[in-house]
Amino acid sequence: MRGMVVPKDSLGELVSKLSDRYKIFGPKRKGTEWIFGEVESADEMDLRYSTTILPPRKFFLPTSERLFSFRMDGRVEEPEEPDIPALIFGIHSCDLNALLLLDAVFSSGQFPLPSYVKRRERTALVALTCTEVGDHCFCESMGTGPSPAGGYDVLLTDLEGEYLMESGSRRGDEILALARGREASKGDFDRKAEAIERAKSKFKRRVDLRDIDELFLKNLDNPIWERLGEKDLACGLCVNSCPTCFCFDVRDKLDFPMDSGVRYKEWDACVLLEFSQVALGGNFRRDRSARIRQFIGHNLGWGGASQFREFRGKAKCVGCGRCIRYCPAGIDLTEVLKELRGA
Amino acid sequence: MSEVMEIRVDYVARVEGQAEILVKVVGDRVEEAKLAVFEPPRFFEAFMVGRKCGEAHEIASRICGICHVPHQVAALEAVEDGLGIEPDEQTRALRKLLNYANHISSHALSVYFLSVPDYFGKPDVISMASEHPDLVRNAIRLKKVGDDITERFGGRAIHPVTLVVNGFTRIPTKADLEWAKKELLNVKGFAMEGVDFIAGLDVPDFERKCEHIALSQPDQYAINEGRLISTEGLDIPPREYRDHIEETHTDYSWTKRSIVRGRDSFLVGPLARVNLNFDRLSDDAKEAARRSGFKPPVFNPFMAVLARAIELVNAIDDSVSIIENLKLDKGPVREDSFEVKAGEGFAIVEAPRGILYHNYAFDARGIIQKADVVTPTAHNSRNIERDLEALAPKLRDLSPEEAVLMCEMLVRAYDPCISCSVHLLNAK
Amino acid sequence: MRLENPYLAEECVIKGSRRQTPDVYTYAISYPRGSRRLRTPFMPGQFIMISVLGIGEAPFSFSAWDDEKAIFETTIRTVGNVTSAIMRRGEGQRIWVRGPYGRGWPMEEARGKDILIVAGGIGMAPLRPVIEMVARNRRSYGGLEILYGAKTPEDLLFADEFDSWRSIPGAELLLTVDSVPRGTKWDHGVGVVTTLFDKIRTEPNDSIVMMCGPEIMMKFAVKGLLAMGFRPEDIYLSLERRMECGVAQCGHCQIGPKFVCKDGPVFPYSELRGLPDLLA
Amino acid sequence: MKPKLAVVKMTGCAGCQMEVLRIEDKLLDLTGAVEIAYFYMATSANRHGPYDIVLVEGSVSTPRELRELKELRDGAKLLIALGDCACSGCLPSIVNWVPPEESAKVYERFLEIHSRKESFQRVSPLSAHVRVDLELRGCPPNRDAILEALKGALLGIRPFLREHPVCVECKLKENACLLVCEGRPCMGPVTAAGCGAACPSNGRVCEGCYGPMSDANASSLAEIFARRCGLSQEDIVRKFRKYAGLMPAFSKEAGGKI
Ligand SMILES: Cc1cc2nc3c(=O)[nH]c(=O)nc-3n(C[C@H](O)[C@H](O)[C@H](O)COP(=O)(O)OP(=O)(O)OC[C@H]3O[C@@H](n4cnc5c(N)ncnc54)[C@H](O)[C@@H]3O)c2cc1C
Ligand code: SF4
Ligand code: SF4
Ligand code: SF4
Repeated sequence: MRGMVVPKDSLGELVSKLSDRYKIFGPKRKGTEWIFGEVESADEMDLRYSTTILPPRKFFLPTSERLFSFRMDGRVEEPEEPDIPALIFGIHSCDLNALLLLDAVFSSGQFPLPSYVKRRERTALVALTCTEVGDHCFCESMGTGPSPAGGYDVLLTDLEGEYLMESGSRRGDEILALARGREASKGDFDRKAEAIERAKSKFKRRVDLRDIDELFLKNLDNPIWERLGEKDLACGLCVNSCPTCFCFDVRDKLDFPMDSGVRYKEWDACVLLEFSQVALGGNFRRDRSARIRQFIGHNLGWGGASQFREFRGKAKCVGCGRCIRYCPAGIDLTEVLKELRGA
Repeated sequence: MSEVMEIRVDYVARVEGQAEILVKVVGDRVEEAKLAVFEPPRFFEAFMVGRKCGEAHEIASRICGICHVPHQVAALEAVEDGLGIEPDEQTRALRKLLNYANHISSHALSVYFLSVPDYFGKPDVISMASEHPDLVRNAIRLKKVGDDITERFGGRAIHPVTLVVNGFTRIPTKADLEWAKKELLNVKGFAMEGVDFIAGLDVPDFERKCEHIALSQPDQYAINEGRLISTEGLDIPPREYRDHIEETHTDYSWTKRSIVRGRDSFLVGPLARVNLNFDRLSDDAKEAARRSGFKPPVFNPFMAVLARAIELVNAIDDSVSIIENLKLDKGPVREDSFEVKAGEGFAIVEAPRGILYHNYAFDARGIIQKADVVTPTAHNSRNIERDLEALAPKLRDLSPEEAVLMCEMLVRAYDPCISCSVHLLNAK
Repeated sequence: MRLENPYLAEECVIKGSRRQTPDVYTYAISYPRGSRRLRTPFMPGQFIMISVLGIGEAPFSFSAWDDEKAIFETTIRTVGNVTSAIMRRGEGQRIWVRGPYGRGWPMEEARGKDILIVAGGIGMAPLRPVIEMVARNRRSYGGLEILYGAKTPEDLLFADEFDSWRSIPGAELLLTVDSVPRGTKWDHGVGVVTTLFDKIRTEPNDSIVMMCGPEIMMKFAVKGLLAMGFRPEDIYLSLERRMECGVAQCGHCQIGPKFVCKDGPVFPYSELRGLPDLLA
Repeated sequence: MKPKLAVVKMTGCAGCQMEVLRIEDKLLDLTGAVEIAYFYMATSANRHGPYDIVLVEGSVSTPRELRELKELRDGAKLLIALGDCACSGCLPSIVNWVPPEESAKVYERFLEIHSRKESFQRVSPLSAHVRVDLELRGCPPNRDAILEALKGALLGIRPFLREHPVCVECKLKENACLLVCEGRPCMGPVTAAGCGAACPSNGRVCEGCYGPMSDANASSLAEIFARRCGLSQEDIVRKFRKYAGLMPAFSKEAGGKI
């Protein structure tokens, strides 16, 4: 294992070197919250952020994306190659693992999505071990944090005053080569392990995943779904902030004067009424209770993970807690799970 | 035997709202000269009672989809007056910028889309496009600049959303300001040419001296604040409005009509503003006006079209100087970040069509107990009829079509906003 | 390596259309000979995504195909934007197609076994190629029993082919309708499709059921068949769900862990049992 | 032959028509595809009906409008309600809760005028009287939606309009939620999208100007307003009795049917 230890105040220098090669995105303040946004220097970033409003999937599956454009005479044009190489700085372990799940949907299998694959290839990921734990986090239970086991180019761990930098790829080696610091020692890795242990002891939420698929399938008629359906606003905040939700719609849009147009996709959410609507007003999940059951069931139970055999996580959910943090109605999937278990 | 001439326009086109014109001349006597509004009333002042004072401007905005910004500004100022809130420089500057944007959009629409086609014998601006492509394209651009500024600064082009009591929920960025300045300067040239172009139109030769009323401020062209002055010596603060101006009803129109107490009807709008505040116009506007032969005071109501063209130049210039002087040192405020208390407030704002009066009284919880709104078109409606009366005898020399057109052109020169005018409440 | 954009469709031409019922037409569509994907062998029960540029895309089953002529047929009920745009496009006009996608009918598993087909309304469309395949490979399959129900006699698809279906050796066709308008001649059953169940001759052992129709019909049919001794793993249903992609990405067609587009649209009942949002 | 388009005004503020005019850069393209046969605010060349595509701004508040609406409906292939006034009554629908005597006070000689120019002193959406083929919500509806509707009309399809909540657009713009993060009473969760989350993106709570979304859970939001934002019962009624209090989805929270 190769690693370096760099002083915290050298981060600015590293970021400015990296910005010659990459367009850099990092966690920035937005009101009371944070977003991943473009940064020019290290001090625009707030690496002590809890979670961002939208997860990093927005970079790989943009909220709205052209699949191709066409002219009415049948000529079709594919979108250009995605833009210059990018680097996402400070991605948390949960969000990183979420990308690994999305990989199983969009870059493997029979029909990989070229734009996704290219964006993933061209984007360097500098991950961050979480040494602090947010009120809504439960990544530990999901096996996705607080420190990632892989999938990053570089992993940063805050060792108070300095960062341990580990490389996870060739690209990571190159990034490390730009850093100014010393070779990491065994002692440094021990400090990292301690930091992780300390973080683990701070989790306020834990979920019990034993026999989770069966638990949900057994409880399809549990009255809890009715109750949640009454509270649920079907506003979609949970799905749209979820790092692993990947559903989208495909639509056509014609330009005036209607001789050309685009086919594009846009994020959609299973909690919305229109999601399961078919012709003549048919709908397979008309009731809010069925839709909230789908959201929670797909995230925790009935094989959200097993749907994509390549993905080795325990469930679709990575425990980032966004859906809990952002639900106006206070719906909390960890509490739902507890209730299903009769606790 | 006396000859009878009758003019009936049962739905005046190219004005906002629904109104008819009725003129009847028997011999030398004008028997009837009416602008009858059949646009239904919407009872705004009735249903604003019981709402919160912080909502007044949002609701008032829906009185008119063309002059929504001045309605919002007037309501905000009146509510702030009642709450004892003195808005800061920046807020006042941004409001003025937005009101100017509204004037630009509305004037561009009125001059080029609604009035100009008459002088070319066309039914609308679209049918002018093939013969005058540049004029039409530029007119559209000019209007769009006004709309776009409102959209960018106000969050929406029509019924903007960022204006609230004591500030804005979003403060424009430096980039927004630079963008706006560039956009404004882009259309400046056309606005200047526009003055010459309008001055070159064959405007009917007609004059009727009447009282002109407008807001006025000593150091700037007044649109959002100031005292009410007139060509007959009126000079009052907004809260004394009701002491001097009264409204009457007729049985044939939903619009109420105003007169100066003890005097007669009066004219408000661009012509009144330019007449009364000529000196405070921007240098280029003044220069363009002089070149066009506009010598205040002008008492030909048809010349309001030219006054609008002059005001377009002024609005652009003044907006640019507001932008250049803005420091943006005050942050955004929430829609509810003010303390409520009982009070009553008054405000007068210049909408594109003239002065707009708002007055609210609310209780200690800030719930509106009384609302009183008088719009420019209500101010003008009696005066339009007086003009029609004076114009009518001259119409006999014209063909019936020309006579009808002349009446319509007169009404269009006032650019009445009829939706605005049909929800008046006499405050009691 | 250059990845192919799975959403790009191929330009195809409508060769002709036949009216089946007042709102259902069968379209013959020819695809380009050098076609990239459309040349992959079709399986009965699979589906394709058809689009009209500027209007949108929707999933449809094959109702027949002919590889030699590079033509396939699809039978479409006009219900909304895409379907009515297809209907308005006449012969010789272009549409865009991608696929085929999904898991079709268990033609391999059915070899040597009796086949019982249960269809309701437009649900006959994806089953028609099964009948043709059995007819063409008569000796590979056992008995063929077809139960078909529709709203009224007018709503039965492929009525002009019923005689040739009946003439397939060992084949049986039983028809029923919900109601018969006055004046219409009708010498078959009246009632929902399950009312035909006591006439079923197919033995539950060593047979395969293939079913497609409204979900509520399938719910009751499955119940009846289970009661008659058919095994859940021998009853195959074709499901319909909202689909925006056809390639297991858009998420719309999920039923629990299953994607209807990828794992289906044809499923043995044994795989569906106990899943959410099913069989309304 | 080009389909005939009419833009008709009933009881409204003309803001929706102004939004139609805001498609100015496409207006010339549009006139290539449709004949603008009736648009009083923009032209004096207005033809008699029937018209193929009718956009109606404003609500119904007089017998005269009701007669006109029925006539337009009879002749129209497509009747489109343009904006909140036409779809739900908009802000002026608040007057429906005001006793007629009160609103009559607006006019001193109300009855006298009434004999000539009648008013119901109530507003109602078009759909209360005739079949409406498409509703363009919003005060005013966004010009993009107006264009989509016109394109749909020309193509013979149902245009895509956002019936999901404002929150969806708000989140796609990555706004920090005002309701959750600041405890402010935002109507976004029950309001139909289409505005691009204009208000929350500009630091202001949604006031609900697009009316109820397809699956509005008004009672749950009302409860959240009371619990999380500290709104009084009266305030909650005012929130729902605003742009669309007449709509069934809001009517209970708006203080009941009237
Ligand atoms: C696997 C499969 C096979 C099908 N085979 C046939 C067939 O052979 N013949 C036939 O007539 N119909 C078939 N359908 C149903 C057909 O897809 C719908 O009738 C069609 O999508 C309606 O589209 P529309 O644009 O006309 O309707 P609209 O109501 O205008 O729908 C707009 C959009 O909603 C989506 N949508 C609506 N209904 C459905 C639906 N039922 N399934 C999936 N997406 C939908 C589509 O994306 C469509 O573009 C099949 C559906 C599936 C899932
Ligand atoms: S919906 Fe709004 S913009 Fe349209 S007419 Fe009514 S008040 Fe005006
Ligand atoms: S701010 Fe309002 S619209 Fe936006 S997400 Fe929150 S509740 Fe929804
Ligand atoms: S956010 Fe709400 S109030 Fe604001 S424009 Fe959109 S729908 Fe209207």
